[in-house]
Amino acid sequence: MAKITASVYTSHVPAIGAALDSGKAGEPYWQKVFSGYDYSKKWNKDNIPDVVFLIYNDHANAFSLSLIPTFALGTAESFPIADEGWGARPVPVVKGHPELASHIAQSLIQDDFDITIANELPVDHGLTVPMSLMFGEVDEWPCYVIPLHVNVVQYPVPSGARCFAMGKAIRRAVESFDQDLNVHIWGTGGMSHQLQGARAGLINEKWDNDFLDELIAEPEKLSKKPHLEYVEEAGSEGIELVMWLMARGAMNLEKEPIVKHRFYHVPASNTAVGHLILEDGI
Amino acid sequence: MAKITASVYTSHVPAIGAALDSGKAGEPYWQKVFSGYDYSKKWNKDNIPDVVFLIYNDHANAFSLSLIPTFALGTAESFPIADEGWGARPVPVVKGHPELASHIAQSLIQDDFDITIANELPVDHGLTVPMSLMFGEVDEWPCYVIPLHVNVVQYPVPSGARCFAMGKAIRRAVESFDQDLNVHIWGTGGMSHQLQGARAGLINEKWDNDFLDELIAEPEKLSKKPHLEYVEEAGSEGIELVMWLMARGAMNLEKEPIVKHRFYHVPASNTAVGHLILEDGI
Amino acid sequence: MSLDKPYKNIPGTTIFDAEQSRKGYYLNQFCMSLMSADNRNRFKADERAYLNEWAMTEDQKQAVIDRDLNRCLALGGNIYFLAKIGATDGLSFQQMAGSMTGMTEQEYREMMLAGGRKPVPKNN
Amino acid sequence: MSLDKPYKNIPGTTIFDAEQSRKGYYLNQFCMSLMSADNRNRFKADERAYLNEWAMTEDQKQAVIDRDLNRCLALGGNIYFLAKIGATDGLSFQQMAGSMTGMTEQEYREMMLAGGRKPVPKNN
Ligand SMILES: [Fe+3]
Ligand SMILES: [Fe+3]
Repeated sequence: MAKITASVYTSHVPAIGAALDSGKAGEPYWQKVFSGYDYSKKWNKDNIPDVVFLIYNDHANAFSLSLIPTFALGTAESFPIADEGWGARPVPVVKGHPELASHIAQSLIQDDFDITIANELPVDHGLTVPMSLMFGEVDEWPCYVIPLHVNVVQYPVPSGARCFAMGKAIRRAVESFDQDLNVHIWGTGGMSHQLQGARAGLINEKWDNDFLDELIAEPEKLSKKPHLEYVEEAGSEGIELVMWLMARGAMNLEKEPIVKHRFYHVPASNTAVGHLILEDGI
Repeated sequence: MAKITASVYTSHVPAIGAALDSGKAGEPYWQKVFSGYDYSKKWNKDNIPDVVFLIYNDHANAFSLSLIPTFALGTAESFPIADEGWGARPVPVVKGHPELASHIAQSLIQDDFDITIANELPVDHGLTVPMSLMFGEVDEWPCYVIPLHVNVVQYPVPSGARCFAMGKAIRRAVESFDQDLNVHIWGTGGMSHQLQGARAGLINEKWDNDFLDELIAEPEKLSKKPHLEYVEEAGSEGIELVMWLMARGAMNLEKEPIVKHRFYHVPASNTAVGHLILEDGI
Repeated sequence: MSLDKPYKNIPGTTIFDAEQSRKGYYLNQFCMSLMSADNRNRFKADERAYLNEWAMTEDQKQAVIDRDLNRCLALGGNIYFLAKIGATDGLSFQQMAGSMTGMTEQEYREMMLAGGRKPVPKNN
Repeated sequence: MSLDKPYKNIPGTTIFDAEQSRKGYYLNQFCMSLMSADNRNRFKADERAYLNEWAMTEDQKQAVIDRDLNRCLALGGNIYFLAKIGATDGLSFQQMAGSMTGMTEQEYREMMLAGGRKPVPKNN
């Protein structure tokens, strides 16, 4: 039986990818960001999953306005790296797990989640930056990845409660797969940031840290937070945090999770960087 | 306030379009099919809607296997006629209602239906054949159309119960739109047919007519019919009938509907043709 | 993989699920390419050469060349995609469907006129 | 149209909803076209000529030429799409975001280093 054993949460700021790819990772500005992931790389070495179920959002790279899926699950063999306008990031191609992905897709649709199945999905910084942060600079990614894109670009985006419920459904789906696989689930995006308008640069450190506290201790309650609060308090792009609720919903909700790591830092470019590693409580 | 006042159900056999477009509509074989829609054309003249919300499925024309949305709602100004391989049908371009469509999309997503929004959507026989049957050969369609594509090509397809629930949500959405619009909702596809394998040509007249009876009288119960029964009894393509449940769910479920018209005929090409017009009970 | 797939046991019927879809991915995407007149012409001019442009298995290519739709279905083809081959050949959907049943075109047409293939009663 | 849109009242913030999306459709699809190097070069060679290929309003075209991102937002642009213009110009996301705030690049950078723009307390 496949099992979800841990969840990872992290911002996916594009400038982090740019810093890595242009050799600026050693600069003090960026060192402060990367230092928060030193533990994570070690933890990964000791806990390497077979598959990462990676929740992120595309940023107008795979999806334009022609077609806007609320949830798009990648069931392909592999996912190319998108050229976002600055050239494709020089990272390895992402290898999928079509069997498990299709199984999860089937289970989700039968569970009344109306997902879109994606067999051609170039992945952008939303997916590759978390991988670089967690695995470092590698010639090949150490595991398979199942990407799930969530629309957080055009309103309305799915609610926190919907994402949380879908997380639970993902757990059920994984547990009904009959191969022994260790699966980690990652929620990415956030924390507070606003990239547009006169209010660009908004950072709400208190709100972010309250969010982290509640995500750990009271996720069900947190999932009911209305969109408007995210936007008002955490900036227009802070809404990405609903994706963290999906990963949290896929954990064992009967037990308190084990907090293996917590990190918060301002700034990376326009954004507050938050990061958590939770293992299922035993 | 916008209102759904009537629902229409009809098969959408491609050969019907081909017969019309190649001038064969007068042949006795096809006359038997078209005769079932004489009343419907008259009824339409007296009840012309402002907007038709048209539920259909694309047949590998707008959507390949690259991206498979479970539900795709068209919010564009207009929808071109697809070339399905035989050339595009010579019918007018379909005009959308972006304002109402976007309103419905917003409402559905906030109601936990994870739809895909489609702004570029070439429409195939699944949509245009019902329009030709209901409106005849015209230079311009007499109303706006909001297309909703349902995946019934790759399993799993959404359940009857999910489609029925979405119908209810569509009614709520329409009723919260603040322009006075008369909206009809059409469910298309079916009835029994199988286009593939040694069992191609399957027709189950009794099952079809029981379906029509139950759709009128006990739709909630009918919505619980499992997929497997559709496939076993009504053929692998009979599964399209789940789309009829969506239209039925959008009717007033407090009152018995008024059956304005009912028609059943075998064959049109490989398929049993079924057709119903229901008005909301008063 | 482990969710129930009871639809696997319906005689004369292949359900196009994720497993079939994966198997037939390039076969179906090849079919989809026939929606453009240019591609239809290139395919007709040299079927083998055109098929070789696609990451299809040899079995799939041969089944297309043989117009063996039942074999195409078994190899992951979906009927709505395969219909593009029929469209390229100028066949109707009825001719295509009939070709999978082992009946002649005339026999199939007559069966449909007489009310179609009768369902097998459930409890026997 | 009639569902509540309370997010319309957040200062300095434009929420990209269906209404904005409709308004900015071609503006955003134009931006998307800049993901190909060919198109970037054609745009750079003659911005006006390239923009004239798109069904954009004159206001939208002018806002692009002026690199007035706030105006682009008001006219239906979405920031992730507009970022492709910045990429074409060789700007970072921080430079683009800063350009909308009325601050200099240096001021904005320093504000971020000092912890970012402080939220306005809710009850005052
Ligand atoms: Fe993001
Ligand atoms: Fe159909």
